[in-house]
Amino acid sequence: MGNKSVRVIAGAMVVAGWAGYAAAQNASEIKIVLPEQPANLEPCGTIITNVGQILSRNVVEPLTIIDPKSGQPTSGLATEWKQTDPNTWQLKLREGVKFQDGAAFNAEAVKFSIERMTGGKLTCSNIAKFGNAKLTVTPIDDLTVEIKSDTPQPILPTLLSVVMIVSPNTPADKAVNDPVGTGPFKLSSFTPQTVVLEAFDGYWGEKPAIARASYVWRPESSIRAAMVETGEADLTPSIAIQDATNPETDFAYLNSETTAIRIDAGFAPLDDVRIRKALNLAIDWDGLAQLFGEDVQRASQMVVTGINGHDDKLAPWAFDAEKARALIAEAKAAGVPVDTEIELIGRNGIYPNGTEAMEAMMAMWQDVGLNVKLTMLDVNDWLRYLQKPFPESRGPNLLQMMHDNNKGDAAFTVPIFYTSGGSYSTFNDAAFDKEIADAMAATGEDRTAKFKAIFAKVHDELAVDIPMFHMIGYTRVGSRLEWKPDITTNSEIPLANIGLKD
Amino acid sequence: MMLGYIGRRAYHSVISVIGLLTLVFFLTRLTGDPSALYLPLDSSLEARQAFARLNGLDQPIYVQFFQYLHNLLSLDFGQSLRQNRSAIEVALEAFPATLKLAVVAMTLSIALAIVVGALAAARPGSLFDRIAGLVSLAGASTPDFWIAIVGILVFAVGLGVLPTSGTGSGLHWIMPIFVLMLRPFGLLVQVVRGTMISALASPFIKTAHAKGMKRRKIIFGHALRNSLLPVITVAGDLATGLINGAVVVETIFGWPGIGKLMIDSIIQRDFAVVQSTILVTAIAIFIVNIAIDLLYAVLDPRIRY
Amino acid sequence: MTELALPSVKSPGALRQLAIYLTRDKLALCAAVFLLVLIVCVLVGPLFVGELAGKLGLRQRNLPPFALEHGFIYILGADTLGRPILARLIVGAQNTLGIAAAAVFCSMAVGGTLGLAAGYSERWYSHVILRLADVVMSFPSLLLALIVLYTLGPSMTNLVIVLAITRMPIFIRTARAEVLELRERMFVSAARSMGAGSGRILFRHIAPLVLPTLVTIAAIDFATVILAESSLSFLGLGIQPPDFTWGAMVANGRGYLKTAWWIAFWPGLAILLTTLSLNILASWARTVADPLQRWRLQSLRKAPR
Amino acid sequence: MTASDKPILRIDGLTVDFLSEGDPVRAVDNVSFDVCPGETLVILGESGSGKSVSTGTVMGLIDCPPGDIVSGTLVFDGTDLSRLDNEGRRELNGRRIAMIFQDPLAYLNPVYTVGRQIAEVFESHGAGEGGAMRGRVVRLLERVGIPEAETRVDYYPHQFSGGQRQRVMIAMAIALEPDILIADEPTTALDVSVQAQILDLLRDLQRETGMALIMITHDLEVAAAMADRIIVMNAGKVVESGRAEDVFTNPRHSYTRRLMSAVPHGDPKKRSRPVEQEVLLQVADLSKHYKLGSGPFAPKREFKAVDDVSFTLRRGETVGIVGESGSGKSSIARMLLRLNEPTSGSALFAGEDIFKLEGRALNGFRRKVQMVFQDPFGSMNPRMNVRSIISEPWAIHRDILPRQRWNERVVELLELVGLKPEHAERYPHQFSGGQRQRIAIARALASEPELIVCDEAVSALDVSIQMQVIELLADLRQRLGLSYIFITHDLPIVRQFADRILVMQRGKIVEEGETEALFVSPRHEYTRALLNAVPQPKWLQRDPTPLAG
Repeated sequence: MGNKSVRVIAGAMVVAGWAGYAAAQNASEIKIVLPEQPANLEPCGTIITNVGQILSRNVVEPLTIIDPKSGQPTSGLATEWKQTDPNTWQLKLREGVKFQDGAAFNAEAVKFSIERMTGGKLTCSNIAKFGNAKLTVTPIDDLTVEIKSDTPQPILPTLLSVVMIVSPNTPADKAVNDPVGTGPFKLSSFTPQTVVLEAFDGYWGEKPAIARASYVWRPESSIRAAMVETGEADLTPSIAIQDATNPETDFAYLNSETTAIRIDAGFAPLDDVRIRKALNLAIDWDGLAQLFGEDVQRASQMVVTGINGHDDKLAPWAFDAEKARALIAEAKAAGVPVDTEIELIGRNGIYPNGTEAMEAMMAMWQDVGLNVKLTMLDVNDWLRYLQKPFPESRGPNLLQMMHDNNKGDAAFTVPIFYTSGGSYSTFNDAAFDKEIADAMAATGEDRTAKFKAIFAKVHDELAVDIPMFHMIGYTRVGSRLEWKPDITTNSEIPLANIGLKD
Repeated sequence: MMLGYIGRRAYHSVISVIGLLTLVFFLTRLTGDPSALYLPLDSSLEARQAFARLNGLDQPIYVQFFQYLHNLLSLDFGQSLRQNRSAIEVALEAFPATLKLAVVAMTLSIALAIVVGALAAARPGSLFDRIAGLVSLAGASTPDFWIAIVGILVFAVGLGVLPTSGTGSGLHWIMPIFVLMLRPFGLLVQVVRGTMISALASPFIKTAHAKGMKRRKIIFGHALRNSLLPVITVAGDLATGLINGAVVVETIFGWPGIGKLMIDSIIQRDFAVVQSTILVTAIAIFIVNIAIDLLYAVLDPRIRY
Repeated sequence: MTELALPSVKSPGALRQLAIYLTRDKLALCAAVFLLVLIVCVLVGPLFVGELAGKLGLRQRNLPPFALEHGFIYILGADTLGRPILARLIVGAQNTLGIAAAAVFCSMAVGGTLGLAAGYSERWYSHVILRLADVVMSFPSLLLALIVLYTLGPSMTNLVIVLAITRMPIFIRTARAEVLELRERMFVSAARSMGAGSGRILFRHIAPLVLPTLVTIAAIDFATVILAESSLSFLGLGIQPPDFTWGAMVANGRGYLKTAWWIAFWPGLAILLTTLSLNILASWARTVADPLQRWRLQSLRKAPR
Repeated sequence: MTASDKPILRIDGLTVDFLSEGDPVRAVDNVSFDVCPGETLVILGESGSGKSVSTGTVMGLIDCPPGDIVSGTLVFDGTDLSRLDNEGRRELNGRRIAMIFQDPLAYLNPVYTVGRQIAEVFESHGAGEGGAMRGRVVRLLERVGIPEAETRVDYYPHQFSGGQRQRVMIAMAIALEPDILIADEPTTALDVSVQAQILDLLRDLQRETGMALIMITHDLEVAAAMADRIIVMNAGKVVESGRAEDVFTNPRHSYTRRLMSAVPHGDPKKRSRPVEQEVLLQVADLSKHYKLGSGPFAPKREFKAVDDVSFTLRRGETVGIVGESGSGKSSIARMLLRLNEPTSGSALFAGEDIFKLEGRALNGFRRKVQMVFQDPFGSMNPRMNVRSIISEPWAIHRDILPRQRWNERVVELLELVGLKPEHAERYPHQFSGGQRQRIAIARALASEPELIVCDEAVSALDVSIQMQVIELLADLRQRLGLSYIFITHDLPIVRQFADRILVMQRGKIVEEGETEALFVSPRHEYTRALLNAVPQPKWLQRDPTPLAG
């Protein structure tokens, strides 16, 4: 009967329906389906994936752009820059750039945008990258600005890749949903169903092949995949591995995300390095890898290759249950309470198959005789464990986490994780803090070397975390598009780089 | 009298709504300070405290509550943290989508259920009766999100006759409506059948036969009309429960409705929006209930308020 | 709700009669048998397959069904971590049915009692109870569930509490409606004229007559609760790993419907069959309870001509 | 026209079974009868005698559990009804054969106006459309004596009184001037005065249209009043048939004789022995007023259910309270048992004011006064077996009887009311009406009361059973020295049982007196009306002048 009823409705609706549905988009118009709805379109929140993927380098442009290969900053709205003293940088701005509302792009506009970010009148996610640095911006001439900071900023140009320049007419004291920037596309509409961008004729650069792009969102990966498969959409930046079944359309890419388990070294038995190493050794890494696809890279540190400071030599822990058991026995002999229950704290939907991974790892650890118990939390509860101040009530615990550093430098990783003050750090070691401080201040080769040393020490001596994998993202790209994802895809999808086959 | 009755109902409902909002307010606040959710993971403690201060989340909860009540009086339902605009605006914007879904689904379910149920009741134990019963019950017994995804894989991907999801053309309606209908339809068929059978056994049906009326007229004229009341009651409850089905349907089919909004905003701890959505749905439900009572009076001359 | 009164099940004769009626309705018989088997599985199954259900087999992830080389336990295939689905179905049944049973029982017990009170007395608390029911009614149950689970954390007990609360109004209202009718019955006046107190009248005279109705509703609600629990799992708030229910299994497997359909299919089927059986039995009970319908289940022998 | 002798309907050897679990139950066994135009045939029988079934088959109405016509022919005007298909049957029903039922409220569709429901008869038989019909319907209503028919045609059934509803049913039945009108207990639910009017109406209509009238009743007076010919049914069989006068004057079959003897006649021996002077109950200025007007249309007004009633009851005395429905007699009973609170007034029971009793005193009083309700089935919890029903008073009043003595006492009581010990384990639905009433009485006796209030205690029972129960009550009165307040709408019954009678009308006592005196020389005209309302046998009525065609 139920089916009959469908037929009935179908019959009734087909007539009305067909036209609207079957009308194919015209050639230069594409539809992109994202996993979730952007909460807002505030240009100052472009480091939030679903905001960045829409706005970044489409509507608004940054001063510098990180080169995915080298991790070095290249020219964006700023064409060149030089460091006049440790705290001061001077930028040359691009000529002949107009905002979509006609306002001119110049030193004042940059000053405005940066002050809007740092003013504290509105919630600005991007500013987090700057830590607590206080910036003062002074226009030298129409196309030159000087940025002064209260602390040395060796990698300011890299940081500037998150500074999105908005039109001076943007309200400075409240977040907006109608951003106006200098990008090749301007916002046409933003409804609960879709965001539509249209090409901006006055764009300074070359005209993109795409004339119109609309974004929709579906939480179910299988449905996103289906939409591209059926031609309802042309591109979805992320689908689950089990949906990436078609080599023609589905591309894997190293997405700069590194998954790991944080060990809370503050509690017995986790305060014992042998146990921490055992935890690393007890996992059947190849088996686990199957959950994330054969292309995932086993991680030995929290940053991916291409990030300044990554140590290619550093070998990850291999699976060795026997050794793990031995270490545990040894620790036990030394009086470590190895039977204490250890809470493994996972987060729902942190990454595809994340929950399965936790279940698997729990099983493996139990297998080597550790009393690990899994608790899955939702984001907000999980955050309480991730960030200081940690909950008082916690006991010995392991925390599922994922770190995304696509900003080219280990500086966005090391301090938060490993300094006593770092908001994720569970241990404090004054000496180690010192090493990190040096690395942060250093530049060039020296800087790289120092960071490598730090990663090596964390891995070999401290073992305060369990790096899992450098994750692979899967995109499905419609047959009529000319596009490949790269490490930056999680934070931006520049429509200008998308070509059309024909 | 009628007005008096409605007034009484309205008064009761206002009480419940206020109770509801209070409940929601404190319950949601118990789910924790959302500041961290709204800032990037590597943001500093200071940044989070600043955020809390900016949005008054650092106040003691009862202060927040009185603030909320005070704002209510001036019809200010608070700001959405997530979408940085008025919460009630967000809720009202999402409501029509769900309303459309619900109305269409309910109307179709009721209509179909009445026809099917009546025909089944006309010949209890017949093949049609058994099949209708089985199918309707099966419909009521399937996990809706499961059938939804299967439906997409079959009809959109496999056969390619329907769009996978989204809104727009009439075809986009078919699957969401169907999924949403399953449960109400299934249960209503049962109710209609049951009430029809007992109605057909009632004395005045004998009279109708004694008058020499045509069977069809007896079934649809006399029996059905008298068995509508319980059907409406159940339909009402189902309608108010439909918001749950809507959540799933909206999530899967990317329908920008209030059900999904509700869930998203509680997951995102966007308290003001949660409260606004609750307010909107509660009022809608209240209107449905009133409408049902009035419908009673229309259908049964013995009922007067 | 239509008035249901199962024939008094005190005497063994009545029980045998019920059994006979059951055999007369093949469908209901199948349902009953299925549920029986299920209950047996729940009681003894875990003893045999308990540890298998948690046993990793990353080398045989998504093993397709009906492949016997890994042993019979893999007859239904393996899930995303290569764990035998059959074993997980059996263990999952324990949680699924356990939660549903507990929730339904609680809401029936509490809701029923409140309903009795609200129906029998005119005092202030009967109004409070009704408003309470209204509040819960106008509170989208999924949302209520989400909020409470966020507040209390998604443990088995909390899940039961939430589901119980969301289903309570129906019991309150039904019980109340029945009491309103029953308390005007002659035998209640008779008891009062003999000097029986409220307590005695309520629990000795009225409650036993309300119970059958509530039980039948409970059977249908059992199905509803199982589905509600699976919807919660779909939204990621059902019971949390490492524990799992059928709903959770469907929810986890839904991503594989296209590549490994069996992961979500079997638990989905289990839910469908269970709820279907319950519904079928419920409607069978309705037939038995209705003196005008019961004859359909009797063997009618005609006199010789 | 006069009663012709050529039968319009002839039924031969009709045998009907009700199918149920196991063997079928024979409802009608080889019944034969016929009826001629203009004639009235009365089928007399008690409940379960199969009288309704036999006519039900004529209309093709047999309800669940399904009936099964085993054998027999039903020839109506030359066509064999048992061979008709549904359509052919439909053609006849309502047009040539019509039927009215016992309980009009149930048999009228509550959600449609009476006008519409009557009009449906015309529509179903293509005998008229829309506007024109309204006129015909109104005329019909006027004919059956509905006042202001022009407006009431748009009223709903619940807005009419019981008698008027039956008139509406009749209007519906005669709409197409059928050849046969089957009336199934048409007046049973009605007050005697109304009953008389309805019977008159039927007689008149029959005289006008010359239709045959088949009347089914358990009531001997009604039967006598209507019948030209009569057949008496018992247990599905016809036990006697013939001209009404013959059957009534010299019944041949034993069952018929028993029925006749059951007709109440003033027999002093059933009255209580000379009563003591001690006053047991002293009711003074008792009033009960109800606030009406919750409805939207009803203006706020006050309804005086009981209006300033006073009477006394001596120990061992039996007072009958007689009145029609709505006269307030039952309200008095409920107040005396403290089921409802009075608006004003007092009632001294053994010197204490009932309405002031509280707590233990009240419980003590409840022991001494018990009630027997009209509907014994409704007054017993269907979930309790007889044992727990009878022993409930002891469960409530712990001090009456120690638990270990309950069982033997239950047996005593069962025997006292003429039931068997093994009945203790059964449930109410397993008993007949008479037996249930005996159980109810046993329960009433359990707490060793001094006064028993019987509210229509026998009205629901068949005449023969009525007598047995009355005799039981009388017998108990002798043995246990009980007092009764006996409330009924049926004068003849109290005549042989009550010492004194109060006649009530609209909440007031209009006449009070010694039973015989009141029957012989009623003073108040309402009392007279009640007495005359008891219908006269047809053969004693002066023969109605037949109308020409």
